[in-house]
Amino acid sequence: MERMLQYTEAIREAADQEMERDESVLVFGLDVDDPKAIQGTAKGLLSKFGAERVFGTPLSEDAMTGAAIGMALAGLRPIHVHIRMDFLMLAMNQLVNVAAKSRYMFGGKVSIPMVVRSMIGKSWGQGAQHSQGLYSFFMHVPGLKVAAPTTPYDAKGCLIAAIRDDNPVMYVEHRILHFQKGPVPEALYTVPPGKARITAKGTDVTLVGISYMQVECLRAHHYLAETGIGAEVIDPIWLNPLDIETIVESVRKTGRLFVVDNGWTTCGASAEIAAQVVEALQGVRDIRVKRMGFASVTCPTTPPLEDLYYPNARTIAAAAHSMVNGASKEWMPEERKDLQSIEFKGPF
Amino acid sequence: MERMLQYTEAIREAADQEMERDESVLVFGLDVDDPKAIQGTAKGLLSKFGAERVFGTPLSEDAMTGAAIGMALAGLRPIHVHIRMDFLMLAMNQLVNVAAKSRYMFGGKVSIPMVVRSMIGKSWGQGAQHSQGLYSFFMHVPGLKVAAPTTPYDAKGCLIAAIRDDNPVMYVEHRILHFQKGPVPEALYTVPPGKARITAKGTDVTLVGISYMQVECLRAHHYLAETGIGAEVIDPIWLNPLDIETIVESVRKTGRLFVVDNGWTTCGASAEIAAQVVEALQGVRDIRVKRMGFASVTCPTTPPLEDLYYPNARTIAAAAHSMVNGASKEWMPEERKDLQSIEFKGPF
Amino acid sequence: MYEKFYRSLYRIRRVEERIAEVYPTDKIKSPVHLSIGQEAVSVGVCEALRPDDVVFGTYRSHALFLAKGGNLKAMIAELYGKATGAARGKGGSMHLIDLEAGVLGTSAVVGTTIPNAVGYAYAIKYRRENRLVVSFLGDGGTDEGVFQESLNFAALKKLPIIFICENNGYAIHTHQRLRHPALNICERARVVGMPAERIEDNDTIRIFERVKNAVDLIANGAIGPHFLECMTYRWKEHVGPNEDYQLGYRSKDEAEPWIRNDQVIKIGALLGEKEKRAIEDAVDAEIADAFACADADPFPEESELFTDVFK
Amino acid sequence: MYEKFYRSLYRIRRVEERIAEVYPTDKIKSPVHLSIGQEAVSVGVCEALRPDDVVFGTYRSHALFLAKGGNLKAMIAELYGKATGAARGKGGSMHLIDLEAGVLGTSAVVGTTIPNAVGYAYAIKYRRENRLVVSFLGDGGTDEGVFQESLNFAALKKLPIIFICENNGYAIHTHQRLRHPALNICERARVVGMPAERIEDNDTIRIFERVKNAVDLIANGAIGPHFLECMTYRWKEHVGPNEDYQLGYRSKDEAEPWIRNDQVIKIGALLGEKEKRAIEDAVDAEIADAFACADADPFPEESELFTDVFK
Ligand SMILES: Cc1ncc(C[n+]2csc(CCOP(=O)(O)OP(=O)(O)O)c2C)c(N)n1
Ligand SMILES: Cc1ncc(C[n+]2csc(CCOP(=O)(O)OP(=O)(O)O)c2C)c(N)n1
Ligand SMILES: [Mg+2]
Ligand SMILES: [Mg+2]
Repeated sequence: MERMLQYTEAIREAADQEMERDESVLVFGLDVDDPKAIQGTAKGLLSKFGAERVFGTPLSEDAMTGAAIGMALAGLRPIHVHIRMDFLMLAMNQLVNVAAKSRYMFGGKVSIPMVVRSMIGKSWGQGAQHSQGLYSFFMHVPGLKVAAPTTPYDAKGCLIAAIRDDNPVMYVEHRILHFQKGPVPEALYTVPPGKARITAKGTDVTLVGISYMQVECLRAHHYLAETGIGAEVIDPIWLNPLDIETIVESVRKTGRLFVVDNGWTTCGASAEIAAQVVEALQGVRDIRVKRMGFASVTCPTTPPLEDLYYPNARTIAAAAHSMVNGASKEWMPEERKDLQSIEFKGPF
Repeated sequence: MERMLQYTEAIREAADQEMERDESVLVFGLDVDDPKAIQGTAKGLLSKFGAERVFGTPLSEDAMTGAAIGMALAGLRPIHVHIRMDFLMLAMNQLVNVAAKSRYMFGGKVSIPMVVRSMIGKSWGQGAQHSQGLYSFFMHVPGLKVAAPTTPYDAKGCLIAAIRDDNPVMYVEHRILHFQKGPVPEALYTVPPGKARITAKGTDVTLVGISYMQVECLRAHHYLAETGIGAEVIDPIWLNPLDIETIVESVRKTGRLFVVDNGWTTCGASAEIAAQVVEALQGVRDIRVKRMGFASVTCPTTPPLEDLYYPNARTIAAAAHSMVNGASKEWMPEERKDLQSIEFKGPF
Repeated sequence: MYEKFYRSLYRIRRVEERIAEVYPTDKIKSPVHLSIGQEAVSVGVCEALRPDDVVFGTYRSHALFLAKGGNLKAMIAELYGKATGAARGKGGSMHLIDLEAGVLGTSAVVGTTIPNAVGYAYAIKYRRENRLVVSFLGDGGTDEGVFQESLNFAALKKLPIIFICENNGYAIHTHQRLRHPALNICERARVVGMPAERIEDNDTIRIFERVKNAVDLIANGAIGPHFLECMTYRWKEHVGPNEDYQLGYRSKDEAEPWIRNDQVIKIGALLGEKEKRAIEDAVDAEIADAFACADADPFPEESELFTDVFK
Repeated sequence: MYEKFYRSLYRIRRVEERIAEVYPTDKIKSPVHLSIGQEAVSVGVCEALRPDDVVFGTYRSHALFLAKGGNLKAMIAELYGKATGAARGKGGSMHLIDLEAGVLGTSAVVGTTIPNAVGYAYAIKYRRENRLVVSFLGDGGTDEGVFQESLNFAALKKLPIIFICENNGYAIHTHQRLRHPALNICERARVVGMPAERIEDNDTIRIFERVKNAVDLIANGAIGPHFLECMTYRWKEHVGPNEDYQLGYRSKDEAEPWIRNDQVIKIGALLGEKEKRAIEDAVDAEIADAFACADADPFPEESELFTDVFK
């Protein structure tokens, strides 16, 4: 029988096994060594590997990111952990101006094998500054790889691939995905950069769901099935390098691209995917394109507005339905218990 | 006769006149008060308005951006100047997490009337860390306006509009545009957010040129005219709010959208414009879409590679030509003296 | 004076205890960082301020908000996500604001309001106004580079600002000892030439007096920033309504002296029993009313999702 | 010892003078931040280092690169944008590197290499290697928050690193006086418990001795970071080959004592005339050769535009 693990446990195991395998791997960041160990993703690592390899830091995101780069220059493979992606805004100078550029601007003389883990928050009033999915920034800048695994299987495989990669990898987690359970082999394996996965088959519309929105897209697939619409769902897994071919092939078949992102649409991952698919299929076949993401506002904390702020399975299904059947045929599925979102309960 | 001013002088005049008009306007940032006065854009302001209203700062981009926000909260209208856009990576936390969000997350109780001026560098080996056009970051985040004027006229009008705007405005300059001369009225006027300009008429292809690439697009228009191709050139001027209607209307006519950006294409302004135009015209007419921007690499310093890194009038014209006439008919215009780029001479 | 102090201390304590009681009902779908045990700092500081002085705080600012005179109903409604909230339900517990009371805003990203406060102080000086800014920060906030940058600029420009470092020993579960080579936050202020002092005992009156002294100095034109490190202690978990001694990162023993020095009790003891009771009754009624209102108030309309991105 | 010092000082001076001479021909299409006048710091420090010690620097690092043993031909070729350059022509003057010589990289954004150096030092300690890192920074670099964050962490973890603040008084045209309330950079290091000293006179030998002392302390296991502020002076403009006294932000008078104390002349005077001449001749020939090679070397192939984004 397949071994089932929670997403957080898959991350923990990947780090644990890689640290066992390779002395140059270390984990640090605010609170990785505290009793909560970043939702358990770093649990037990301190006692197993010691305080030189697993350590909490002062609140100094800028310097600690710079330090991670310095460690990588010296041949270590640091995993730098941030409990919120929002906090990476303090580290942008080192990420964009140094990590992404060092190899190129030094003519290939160095490489920066570092992993930056960060989490996207959602719900329970996390609000303006604890909920952003800002990975399009990292997609924009050449020299950074970006992984956004959605299943425990991919969480483990992407993290191992990221650790072994000789380049800086931004590893994007989502607080709600942390609760996902799924099959995870005990053995070491990688989910390598640049390969997307078709997670549900269909011929009417291609749903690309990024990060947590992958889960909502899979739920939307079920809602849509009720109306006879076959949605092909794709999980890009890696946003850079991006496996655009798999998406293009699907849209070549379905004629409809619907990208649902876990971030804002403007200059976001959904804009890029839409543009690339159009570029690839123009003159080949007439297609329809749609994007959905966070509402173009700051994330509000009050639940009724927050509900509207995020796409969900039903709003996704409704939009896909009108792509297929025309906007005139309005339809919104009744909420199904088995397809409800996990309700995250605070404090945080 | 029309009064001709250089771009830098247009900026200086806008600040000068607004400071005269409104005591709450002040200018600060590294080196605004030094003998070079940011390429002359702040020249004379110190002696006219005094050191409390015009001051250099320590090298503390993060805190000084936070301070600008604090001044704006108190009702001042600070203009914070950065000699390179790359340095804004040190200020991302305050820009993205505070400036963009304050009004919304405080339920409309406050506003942040601040202007952030920053310059994009080009050529003479400015390289990896002095050449980035990172404005798509600011387009991505709700709550920030973005202006990227290309003419002296717009430089003045946008800066005045930005100063008077009650929201944070990212005002994007380009080092090469600083040398542009053009007609600039002495009177105060605004070039308000959200209105693009058609800078050359044509019916065969729509060229959207952003920031400095607007200049290259206008040159490309001339090259293309030699082959009988009419390129309609559009300058968005403001990237947020973006006047997509003007672009859509043009593409509705030409059937071809070609966005040339002064930044990377992935998740960039060109991706967004392409996606929005496709969304607007799908099912209305079949169109062709193309994007061009910095090569997807870090900016190299050596001239031969740097030349390849940037789009220019001839490569733009060649690409537009093949959009119109098919890729089989390859064409590259002979360089024309009158359409050559300004050669920037260092040291910087 | 003691009545005012007591009223403020008791009110803050009771509001937060009430939040902790309500929390399990999930009516407050907002992270709450309680100040229980630390009230003396906010009260001591704010009692020394004038109405038009302004404060900036952190995500742990219920106490500051109330001590500075922030609207209680608006605060509770905000926690409940209601349209009547201080931020119309869009900000939650971590983004409190009350412009009339001079609460200029709080932030969920550590250290971010420090330079905002400095900029505000610049505006005050620029306009020759006779008021000042107080910037509240945690010991964790001093780790961030922006702290040093902000203090340097405030000192360079001799701005009318007081920095209050509420040192409760911990950033979440990590003691200052594990983040700083030396426990000398005041030195980090003195290095830019700023007068700095440390108040060891979480004593409301001493805090009040020392802040009053700084306010007077600034008001009398002996301008320039001041720095106070107020040692204090958080009784509850970092975020949420419970205690957390079971986690093992700190011991109940460590907390004991702080709890014995409970300022609500100490200052209360300076009042007559009747006087005290009258204050408590009035405050209890006010709090009950605030929670009832918050409960009854409407959520924002759907259309509010799109308002207030831009002015 | 003096021969080595002189050779290094003279070589750096002559290389930069040659750069300034060539500059008007536009063969060097790269901004150049010359160290002329400041060579003593790089030479004094690097002579005290062991070959496997490593250095990180700023955009003003010609002197550091050469003093640490970086390849001269590769440096000049880099300035010329040639494929034989230290960074294959992709980095220019501001991004010099020579891994064999232990020059780990320089950066155009002020302050950025400080934490990189700290991270490298962490790796050295982690691996129990007996070597150390030197982080070069300007006085302007100390303004950035990352400076304080980096020093705090280096001290907290007792890392084998020496910080060299090359204080030439100015960040571009802005004196330290206009950026710091007090001229006490060493205090900013001491605040995290780091031993710090200031060397006033730009004296190569004193700098050498003090760094040697710190290197020995670290090597002998009296581990922990050290900080040195080396007062020095830039003779030329901030960027470019010329002087800039006409700009008015500083006077030639201010420069005079520094120029009188020219270390190239002073250390040269310690040698015999013949000895000195022999060194100069050899260096001159080496430099002539380096510039000739750079001139003759090929530019990178077009295909190189796309290489080395990722490994
Ligand atoms: C920049 C940043 N980094 C990390 C966090 C996560 N975080 C939230 S509170 C906190 C501890 C802050 O400690 P302190 O400043 O002492 O305030 P206290 O909670 O003790 O009142 C941390 C690390 C954050 N919110 N912002
Ligand atoms: C973060 C950042 N801000 C501003 C600049 C622009 N700039 C380039 S050099 C410089 C001055 C730095 O002074 P210092 O550190 O003393 O070095 P020096 O040039 O004197 O060697 C400034 C402000 C920059 N490169 N990086
Ligand atoms: Mg604390
Ligand atoms: Mg300097």
